[in-house]
Amino acid sequence: MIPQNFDYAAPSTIEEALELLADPEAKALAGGMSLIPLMKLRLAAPGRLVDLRRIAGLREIRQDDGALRIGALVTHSEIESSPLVRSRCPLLAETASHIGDLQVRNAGTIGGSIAHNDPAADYPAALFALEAKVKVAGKGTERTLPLEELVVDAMVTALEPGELITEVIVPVEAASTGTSYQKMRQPASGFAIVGVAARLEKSNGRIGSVRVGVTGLGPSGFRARRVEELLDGTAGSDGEIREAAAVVAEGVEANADLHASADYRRHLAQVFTVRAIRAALARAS
Amino acid sequence: MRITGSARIAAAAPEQIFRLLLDPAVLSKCLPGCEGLERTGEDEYRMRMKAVIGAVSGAFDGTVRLSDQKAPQSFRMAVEGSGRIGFVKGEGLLKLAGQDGGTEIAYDGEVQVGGMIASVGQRLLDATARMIIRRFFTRLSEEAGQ
Amino acid sequence: MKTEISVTINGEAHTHEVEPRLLLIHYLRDVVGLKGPHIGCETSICGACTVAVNGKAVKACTMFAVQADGAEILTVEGLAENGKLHPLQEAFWNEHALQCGFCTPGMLMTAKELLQRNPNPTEEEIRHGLEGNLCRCTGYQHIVSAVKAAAARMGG
Amino acid sequence: MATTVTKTEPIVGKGVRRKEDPRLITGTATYVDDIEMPGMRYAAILRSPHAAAKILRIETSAAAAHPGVVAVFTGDDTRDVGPVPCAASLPGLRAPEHKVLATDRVYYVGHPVAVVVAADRYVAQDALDLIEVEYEPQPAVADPEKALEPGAPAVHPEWPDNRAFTYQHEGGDAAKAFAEADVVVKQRIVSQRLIPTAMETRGVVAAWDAGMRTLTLHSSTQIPHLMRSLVAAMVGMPENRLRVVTPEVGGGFGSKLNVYAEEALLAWISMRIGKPVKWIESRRENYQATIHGRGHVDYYELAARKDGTILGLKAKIIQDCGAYHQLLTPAIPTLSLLMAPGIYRFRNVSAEIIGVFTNCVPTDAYRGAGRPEATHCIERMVDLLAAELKMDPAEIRLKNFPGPDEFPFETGTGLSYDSGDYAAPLKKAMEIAGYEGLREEQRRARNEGRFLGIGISTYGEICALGPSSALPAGGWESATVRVEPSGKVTVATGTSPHGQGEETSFAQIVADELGVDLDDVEVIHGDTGIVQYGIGTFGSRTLAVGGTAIHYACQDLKTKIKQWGAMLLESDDVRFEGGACVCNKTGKSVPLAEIAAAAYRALKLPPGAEPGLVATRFWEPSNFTFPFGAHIAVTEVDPETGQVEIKRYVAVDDCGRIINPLLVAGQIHGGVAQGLGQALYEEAVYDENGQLVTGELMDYAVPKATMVPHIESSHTETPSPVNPLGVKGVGEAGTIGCSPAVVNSVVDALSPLGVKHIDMPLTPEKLWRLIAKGGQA
Repeated sequence: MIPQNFDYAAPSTIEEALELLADPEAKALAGGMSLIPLMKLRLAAPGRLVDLRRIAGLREIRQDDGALRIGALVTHSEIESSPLVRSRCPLLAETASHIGDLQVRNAGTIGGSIAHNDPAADYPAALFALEAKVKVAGKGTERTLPLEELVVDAMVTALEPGELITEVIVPVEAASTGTSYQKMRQPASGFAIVGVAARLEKSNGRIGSVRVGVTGLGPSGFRARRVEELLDGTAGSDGEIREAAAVVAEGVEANADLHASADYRRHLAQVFTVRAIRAALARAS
Repeated sequence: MRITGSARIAAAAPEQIFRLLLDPAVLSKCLPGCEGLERTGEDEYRMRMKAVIGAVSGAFDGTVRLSDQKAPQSFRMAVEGSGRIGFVKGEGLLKLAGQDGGTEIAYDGEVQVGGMIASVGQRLLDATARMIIRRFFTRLSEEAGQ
Repeated sequence: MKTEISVTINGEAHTHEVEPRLLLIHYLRDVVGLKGPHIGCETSICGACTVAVNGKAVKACTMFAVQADGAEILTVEGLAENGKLHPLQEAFWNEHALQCGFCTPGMLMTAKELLQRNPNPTEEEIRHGLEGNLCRCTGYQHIVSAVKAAAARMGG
Repeated sequence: MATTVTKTEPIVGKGVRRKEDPRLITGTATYVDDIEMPGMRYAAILRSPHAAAKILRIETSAAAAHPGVVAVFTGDDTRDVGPVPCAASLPGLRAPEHKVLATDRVYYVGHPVAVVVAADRYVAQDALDLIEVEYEPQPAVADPEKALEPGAPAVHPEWPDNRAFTYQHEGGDAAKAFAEADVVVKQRIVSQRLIPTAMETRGVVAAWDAGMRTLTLHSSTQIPHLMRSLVAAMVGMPENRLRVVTPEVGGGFGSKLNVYAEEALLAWISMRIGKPVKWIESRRENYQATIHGRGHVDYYELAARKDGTILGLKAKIIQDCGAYHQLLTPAIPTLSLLMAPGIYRFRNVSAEIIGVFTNCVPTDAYRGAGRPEATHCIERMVDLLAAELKMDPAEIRLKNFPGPDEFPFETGTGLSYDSGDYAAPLKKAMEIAGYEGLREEQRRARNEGRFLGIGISTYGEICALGPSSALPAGGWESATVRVEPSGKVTVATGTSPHGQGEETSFAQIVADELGVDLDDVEVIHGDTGIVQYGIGTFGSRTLAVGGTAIHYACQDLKTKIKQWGAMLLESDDVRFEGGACVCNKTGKSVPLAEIAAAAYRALKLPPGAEPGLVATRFWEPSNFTFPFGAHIAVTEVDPETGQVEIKRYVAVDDCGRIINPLLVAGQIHGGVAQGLGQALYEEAVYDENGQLVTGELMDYAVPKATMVPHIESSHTETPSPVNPLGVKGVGEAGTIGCSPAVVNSVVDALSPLGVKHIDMPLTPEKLWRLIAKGGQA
């Protein structure tokens, strides 16, 4: 299986890259883990690839103003193994370790994954639970928007043509925050049939600051606000967790495919929400 | 693949929506990637489409056929298209009902997908099909509001 | 339009003009003539094409040769040094960790990185680390034993 | 871990490391895609996206005009090539003519329609996109039972009932057995279509030599000699001008026990363009156009007395053949029929096979080929019977085995089981697993509401295929053993091993027989230009039939060696021992190397002898061999998700005498992993329109390292009387034993809900639905 031909450029600055991406036939190449297989099957045939790998600064992870700023070209395995991410935002590191396999994690990037917006990608669960923001550069423009505004529909984002994700911003967690990502893997591809990330705190016997992110269930990842509301302020008993998790799929048009029906996905979303909350609770101090 | 669901368009009554849905100019604006509908017969059109779904893109040539028109309640729509990346063939019933000054559109159809997109796209077929339908009705809603 | 690339493969420098669409695996196999890495799928699942690019195991079927410009590449052919098998190669041989051998070059390259990251892995960690490499012959059990044996030998 | 061997001890029976491995672990082995030839061209094949359609028009001019394209061919060009052969014959078999490229119709998704030949593989792929085909889609049918319904779309319009064949067998008196039975259990059992997924896809390099008027065909195959005969006939050339070379083969599992359209097509193209041409199958093509395995819907009835004694079996086997017959398609379910009674004593069998055409790629041999389906059914039925009678599944099996003194055991399907002690592996497996303790643990788990299951399967299999009467191409195997002038030994085998390790196990046999070092024996295979005619590697036959041919060639050779030794030692009382001829009177000896030198120098010959030291044997076994064993799987089902965890897997297999325990373990592990794939993960899914929707490894779940448990493997060793080595075969055992053990275990786990049967694959969603509905399907 062989891709169609294309022009190639590997600019060394964002400005140059944006200039090249102004061509409507151009497509940005980050890790290529989604794009290259599509090109090999000739389901994608961009006229030009703009390889971002030479752009300095897109590969950095920095801590700044109570947030971690992760360059768009940081790979999943760098996130998985970065001491900074592991200590300051363990949920993201844990989630990264569930993606694909070792080789895919070595090549795939966080920016590429977010821009592709696959409904079964692992990151969205964590990023929604983290209320992540995304920095986007366009020709002469720069904006930072919450992930919720970036994500539009399955495989569709609010990125304008020619725009690039440059940075993903996640909060530095308080040491007392408990987090967990729980997932059922599709056995062939490793994608999430359903994945749920939970993040919470517990003080004086009450749960607070609950955030729950879900992937695989709907057209894109989302924050399960109803679950959060129901759980917030409870003692986190098994019954309370189950009650809250029961609403996770409400109002969501659930995906269906060869590997799981919509009903089953809705059910799994509840199961993995319970598991993620329980695990997060066990880690919260 | 069975595709069923419904969409609500707040701004227009069934009579108007029915008219819009049967207008090739409107249809071609609402179908994502449609590059034009050309009338080839009574309620029959030739369609050219460049579908772009994320990084995936593919050109399709096909036909759209409308039948069993019962204005303003219902009609059937049959779509066929084929291109390098596969083919799609579907037929469904659209039912329109007035609701609070707007229109509730219920659709129920069966879609066959073949070729490359069927053999490698399983994981995303359902999600993308429904995404296309959502975008269709969003645009229809915009048309209706104008 | 061709692009010039320069890479170091198994310690040897190479410069070639390539089409941008040339996949790294085809570059290594058809242009450079290194037939060790294999092609078993086109969707980045099977891992038979695994090589190390700048020390990281990647699937060479899911990378363009132009992306490797300037990189150091190690293939299975470069694992043995001075005619002496790498401990993983020895262990795969001793433990009967291969049958048809088609997946073996990729398996070895992934196992190598696995042991770099975690010199003393548990059975579960080994299995998790090898998820990107399919083997249809061995049922993986002897592969797991071989990685353990190599880890012990390498002083993990 | 491999054993190291000192020179004085026998090597047979030792787990020595493989002679094959150095090239494979260093990346220096040569598979088909590694072959380069000057002037080589590349072929790419356009395949049908429709399951059934008329071809109205094919437009190739744009592709032919594309820069770098050498030629484009369609079915019109290749009408005289082929047909693709089916070697199996059954009374009344309907065999559609199978062209190498479609002409007026296509019958399945992946059906080859046109071929582009170009300067490189990139250009060939580009040109494929420029071919326009106008199809008129026809109704298709992909489900074998639906295909049998009246009014179903006809796969081949000339046979509207879609029946490819029917085949019946009556053994004993099943009607009487059922009339006398206290209890009858019935079940519909599906053995789903599987995709073999050898890690190396198929590939062909064809090279026509215009000067010599010979064609060399490199192909990733299990049967080089049969391929030579069949491809020569397909392209109309004398067999002795075609040479088939099988380089390293990256797995076969039956999928390369075939002759496909592409082999003849590439041969024909190379002759036509006068250049070498290469075709390498993509994974997607491999899924669409290489044979699938299994594809059974079986209806079984088992009759028994209330004490658990099985009296008889009725079986209806519906085999999904696909759109055509490949080499052995109709023969595969006949193996299921033969194996239908399993290893139980009853002899009353009434069985029927219905072969059905569907708009799918043909099914054919896949690891176990017919025996896994049969074993799965009988082992499920025995568990259903045990449940019905509230007996322990181990107890009911032990009650129904023939005893060790009853061999050879004649079955109700006409087989003669060579040797066995069927209770031994079951008892051993129960001991290793701690069966009583497990049942105790299960009682505790059930009290806690957990779904813990214990599943047993006991199996026998038909191996070492086989007497010539049982195979369409001859059931013998050939060997040439040659002591070279230097004393080194070369073995040419007609088998074609591809990962099983016979370069090592054969060398072990020869090293012991001739008293030479393992390193001094070279085993060559897979080249019809240098190896005498042979049959190939499949059906767990390589060691038992091919190894035995080698054994006998060694005996012939030893006779010759002794003649030369006697002459050199000037004695007529010599023995051959430890690699030397020794005079029994004087104790003087002459080593093999000296004997070989004398035999080739040939200044003086022993009476009646010829120069040289070579022996060739073609050996046909008198019967199959019948390995057997018992597997126990302990599983737990997650009640919330339906996911199955394999907590223990115990395999006790009896493959007769063991030549190399390391290789045997490898075969069992790999076999179990494939059986587990069928039980839990794998299924080739065609939608109702005949689209293969598991078209890539992204959707077809071949087990990964995390999905396969640690296997506790052990053995009993009952030699086979069929061959002097006492070996039986082990290539398919793991697969055959595994799937019923796992399914029986999961059914056992869910039995408190009233679950009696579940069809494979046991996906989490399927199990979750059962649990959610309290056991109701």
